[in-house]
Amino acid sequence: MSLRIVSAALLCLAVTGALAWAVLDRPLPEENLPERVAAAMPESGVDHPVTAVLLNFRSYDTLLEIAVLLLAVVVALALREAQPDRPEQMGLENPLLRAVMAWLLPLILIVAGFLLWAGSYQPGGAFQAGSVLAAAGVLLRLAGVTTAWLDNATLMRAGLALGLLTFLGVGLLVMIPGVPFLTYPLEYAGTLILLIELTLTLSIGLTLISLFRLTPPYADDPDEAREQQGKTP
Amino acid sequence: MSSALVFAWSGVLLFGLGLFGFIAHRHLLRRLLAFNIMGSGSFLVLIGLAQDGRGVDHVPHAMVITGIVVAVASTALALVVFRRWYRASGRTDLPEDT
Amino acid sequence: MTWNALILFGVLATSLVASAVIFLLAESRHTTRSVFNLAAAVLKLLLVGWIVWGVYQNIDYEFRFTIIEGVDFILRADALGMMFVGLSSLLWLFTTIYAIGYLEKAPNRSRFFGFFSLCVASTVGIALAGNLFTFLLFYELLTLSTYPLVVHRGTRESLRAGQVYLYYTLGGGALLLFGVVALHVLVGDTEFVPGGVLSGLDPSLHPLLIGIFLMMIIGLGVKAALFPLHAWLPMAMVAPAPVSALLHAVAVVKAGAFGIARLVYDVYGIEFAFSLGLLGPLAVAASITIIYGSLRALAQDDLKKRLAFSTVSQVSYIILGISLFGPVGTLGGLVHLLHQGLMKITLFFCAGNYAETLGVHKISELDGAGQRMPATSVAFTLGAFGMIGIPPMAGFISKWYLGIGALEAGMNWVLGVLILSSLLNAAYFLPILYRIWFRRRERLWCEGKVLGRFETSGWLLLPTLATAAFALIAGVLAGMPFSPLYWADLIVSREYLP
Amino acid sequence: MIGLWSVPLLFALPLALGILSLLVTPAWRPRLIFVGLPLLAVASFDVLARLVVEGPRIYELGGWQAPLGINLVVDGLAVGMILMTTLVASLCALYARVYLRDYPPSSSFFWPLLWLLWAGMNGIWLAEDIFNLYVGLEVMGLAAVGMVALRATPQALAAAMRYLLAALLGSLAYLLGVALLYATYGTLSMAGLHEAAAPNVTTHVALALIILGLLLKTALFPLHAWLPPAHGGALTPVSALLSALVIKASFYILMRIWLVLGPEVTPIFTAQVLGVLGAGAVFYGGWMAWRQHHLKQLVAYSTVAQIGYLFLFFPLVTGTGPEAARLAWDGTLMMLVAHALAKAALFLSAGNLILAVGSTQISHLVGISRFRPMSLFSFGLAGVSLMGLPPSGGFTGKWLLLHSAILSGQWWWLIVLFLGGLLSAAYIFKVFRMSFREGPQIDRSVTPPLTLDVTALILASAAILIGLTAHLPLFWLRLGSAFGAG
Repeated sequence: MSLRIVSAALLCLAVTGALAWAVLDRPLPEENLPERVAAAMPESGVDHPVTAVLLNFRSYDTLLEIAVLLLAVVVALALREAQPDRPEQMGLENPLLRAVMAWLLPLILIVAGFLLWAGSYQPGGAFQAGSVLAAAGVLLRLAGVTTAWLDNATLMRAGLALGLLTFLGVGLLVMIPGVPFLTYPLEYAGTLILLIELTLTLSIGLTLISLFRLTPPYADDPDEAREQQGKTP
Repeated sequence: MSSALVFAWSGVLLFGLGLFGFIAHRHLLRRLLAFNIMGSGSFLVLIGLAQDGRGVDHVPHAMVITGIVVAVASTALALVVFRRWYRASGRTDLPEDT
Repeated sequence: MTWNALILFGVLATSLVASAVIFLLAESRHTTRSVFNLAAAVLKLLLVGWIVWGVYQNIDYEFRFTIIEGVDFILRADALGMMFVGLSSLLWLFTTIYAIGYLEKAPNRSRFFGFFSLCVASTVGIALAGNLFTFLLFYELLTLSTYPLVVHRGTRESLRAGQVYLYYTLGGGALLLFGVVALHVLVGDTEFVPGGVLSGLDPSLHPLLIGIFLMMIIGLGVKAALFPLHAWLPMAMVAPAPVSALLHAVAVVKAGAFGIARLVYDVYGIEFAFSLGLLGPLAVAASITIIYGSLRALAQDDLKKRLAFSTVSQVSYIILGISLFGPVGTLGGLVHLLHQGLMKITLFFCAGNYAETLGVHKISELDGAGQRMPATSVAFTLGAFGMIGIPPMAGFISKWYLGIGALEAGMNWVLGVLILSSLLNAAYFLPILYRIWFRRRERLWCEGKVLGRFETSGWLLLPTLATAAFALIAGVLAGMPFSPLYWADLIVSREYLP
Repeated sequence: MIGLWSVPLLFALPLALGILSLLVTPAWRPRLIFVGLPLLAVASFDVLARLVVEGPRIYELGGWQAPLGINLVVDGLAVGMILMTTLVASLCALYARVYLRDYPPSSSFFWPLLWLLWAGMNGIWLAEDIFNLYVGLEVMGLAAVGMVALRATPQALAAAMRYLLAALLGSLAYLLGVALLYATYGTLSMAGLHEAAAPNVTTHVALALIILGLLLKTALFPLHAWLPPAHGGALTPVSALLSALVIKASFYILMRIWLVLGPEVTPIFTAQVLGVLGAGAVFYGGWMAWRQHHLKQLVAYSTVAQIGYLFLFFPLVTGTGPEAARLAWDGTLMMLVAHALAKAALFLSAGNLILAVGSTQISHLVGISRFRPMSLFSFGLAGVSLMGLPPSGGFTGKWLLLHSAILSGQWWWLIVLFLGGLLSAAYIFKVFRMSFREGPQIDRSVTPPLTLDVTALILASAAILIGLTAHLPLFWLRLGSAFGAG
């Protein structure tokens, strides 16, 4: 065991110990936030508290979180253009997978739609639905199914941007009566949140699919990849 | 020992393990996995400590969802950079770390 | 903001603006640059004249704004400051003329003249600074703007000299900064007031004050080339002649000496400094420097090096005068600030003329230069006589008052220092004069460049003769109003009778 | 309510521009700055004007009061940082528009990254919620990593990867600290924490985690290893943005949290340790900067050194009198702003010099003062501020810190400020020495476009001017803080 491993282990033990102590010794908070959440629920426009926190009370966090997702795609796109890859040769030529996909795809879409819809009154929501959508996209890709709209760069980017743009647009539009950013009027709150969730689902799904598609194809032999690049490390 | 403590201590343990992996390993993929384990540990602490007998606190749930999305995005970005790096250099670790 | 404040700021602005414009002008636009530069110098001189008259009549000139809470940027014209401003703006004009001729056809002139003007702006700022903060600000700016001039030639040697210059001045500047901040913590914004601002402090703080004084003297002594902080000055001789003039007469060493004067008179107050027992050691340090500089000068064969060590020695006369507790000694020190400037710049101009026209850098090669370049040689002779202190040259006046001042202050040993140093001065100047006038040149002069209608270029000759004449007049007409002596007397009366 | 529109626009506008620049063609991406920069400038100045007239306020996003909702704090400190960001980022953007022309089209992804980075930074400056700060840190951090990776060379990818790992580790430590604080106090709002904070084990462990996480992101010695390759190797405008602004954000968070938790919770011992690490950074960074052979590496190590000065804030503000603490606050912020301006100027002018001689080696700058005086002049002005020589923001900051150190009787920090200044003079003049040397007298230098020189010069002049007019910005920065004038 090298010195580095030992010191890392000691460090981690110390951190874990300190954390365990901190957790054990924790005083209970005086502030009762759950109570406040419960009290504000009628004004939130949705029935499920997590969704209310995510898309109303702390919707600004969610807005920035979507920006983080978008960032990952932007970097992937930039690197893809800077380091062009070989033409795609992805996809397993497996008839069984294709056959299953035909059955699975509608099911996945229904599940995604349900998760989105369920979000307003029980666990679920845009991110969960978006992830399921993304899974469908990844499966399609693995099955070698190419669809025109997934390969259309412009359409793809528009889809990526849609969620964040809608979110921002709604946040700014509701300010017109003279209230702060992201203050939904009570009577429209439910609708607006649903609209945002819908577009977010689509964008999150597309984001995750893009991230999968934009990574360079697997090269068995890195030397070969280097030669192709004409670069040395 | 309350259930809150069990959750939180598990989280702490995961965080510690992840930290060890993050420091001890050189392979970038392992370090990313370790990072995700650390992340899960933090989320567990966040959720676990919120159950203090006054009912369910939903704010940490929302925070954890946000945290997960951020972690997913960071991991994805790291993977993108890592695979580009691997393609360009053929290495799975960073140059100065041998 | 009043007119007076604007005029005062104008004195600073003339050279600042000149500097900015010169930096922006293309390298090839020599005529525009020269015209602008000279116009700025003349304008500055006019403004200075105006203010000198005003200060004489006790008009208040002040320009201030707040930098941070409790710290103001203050420019103020008082008699002491105006003396220094007058000297540097007069010599700026002559040095500019000289430099235009000296650097004809040389590269990097835009950079040179830009930093040159900036240098003068900082000097004026130092002179007009109304508090320690403003003083420090311009003191450091002077360091920065001189560096490019010292390394101007870009040779290995000059880069090395520049580096040594930086080591000394930046280190000294940092010490000065500590002193200034420490005083600021003790008494708040330290404005310059005749009689000082520290005497009211609790006696338990006196050891601290002595420490601060020491630190600040080291900081200022670097620029004033006080032994053993002088090593940068002879090394900086690799710079072009106008830069040497600037370092030795117009700006840098004078800034150090002037700073010591400010520190003693207007921050600590001469009586308080005396009661702390600070003046005696200062006088000793100055005396050692005087003797040491002269001895080192004796050993140099390089003309500019000999002049440089002579400066080390001569500037300490000023410090010596400051440290003599009594009005007459002060008078001698202050008047020497002006006299030394006039005489030393003449000598450096002459050295530059010899080097440029005859290609002669060494004293041993100066044989018969008087016949080839009579006007320059007359100027050199006048300067050298002044340095030795032969009546009726300006240098005599300074030494006379210093001597009387020393007797008055009861420091008779200083008289010995003065006599010894005068003998040494004579020992290193007279052989040069002998070679110039009474030895014959064995070989032909290498007349590589024909510089003008006169013995050398008019650009070089005119300033040399003018400063020599001033050095003569300052001695002969010392009793007239507005002579250096007259003005120094005014300062003394204001500093000692607040 | 203060800046009803202008406050959210500060982050909404860059977000929107970030998305838009992704949608348009590469040729159009740079042109969006002609819409974005004026609008952002207007919003920033509007916020400042309202701050001065109406005083500091809280902005309740979604109309929900903290701790239920997320609030934004519009006080002097936040607004000061916003203005600094607007100035520096605008000039870097103008620079980049010209600079990136010579790079392949893939570099146009700089623009979406720039806007998102900007949004993240403005989000951080305004945040009043410690979890929101985490999300803001991630937006900014990932955008910064993306910018470092933009060149896609193996070196750039390795630097980005290293930076990313450091950033991720830092964020997680911060997040866990936030989790512990939330578990203890039941609130994420700084105002709430300020009320409730008490010295106990959990809080101290949380503070330690937050400090460690943020130190890693700020690259304080000895956690700085990721910084020089990332900042030194990136595209020039990226280096400028990262060194000038990005590392300030994590320091800013630390400063805020330190003051929020208050003197009862923040131990003097920790403060001294932070100060000692800062001193280590000043010495080590200065020494390493002096040893570099590549111009941008030198500048990057200079950042490592300059970060150290900022950390003198903690020992000078903790357990000292109100006057010393105020001076420490003033001095640190002056240092911070001056460094932002000067370092951006230094990187941009270093980029110009590199463009001019076609080499990153310092030894290839021989005689460049003759041919590219303007680039060198900006470099010099910025250098004056970094050396802490007057008249400059760096000097004024140093003066205030010295004053504070003497007043609080902590003379040992004087030595740091003293030697740090001399070290920075050593590495700055190393460049000058080379540029004044007269080499072969052929002008082989390339003239960079005027915009590049002018932007660098404006930033450098700003670093000088802020030192002369420090009175006003410092007064604004104090608005709404614990240090009076509110």
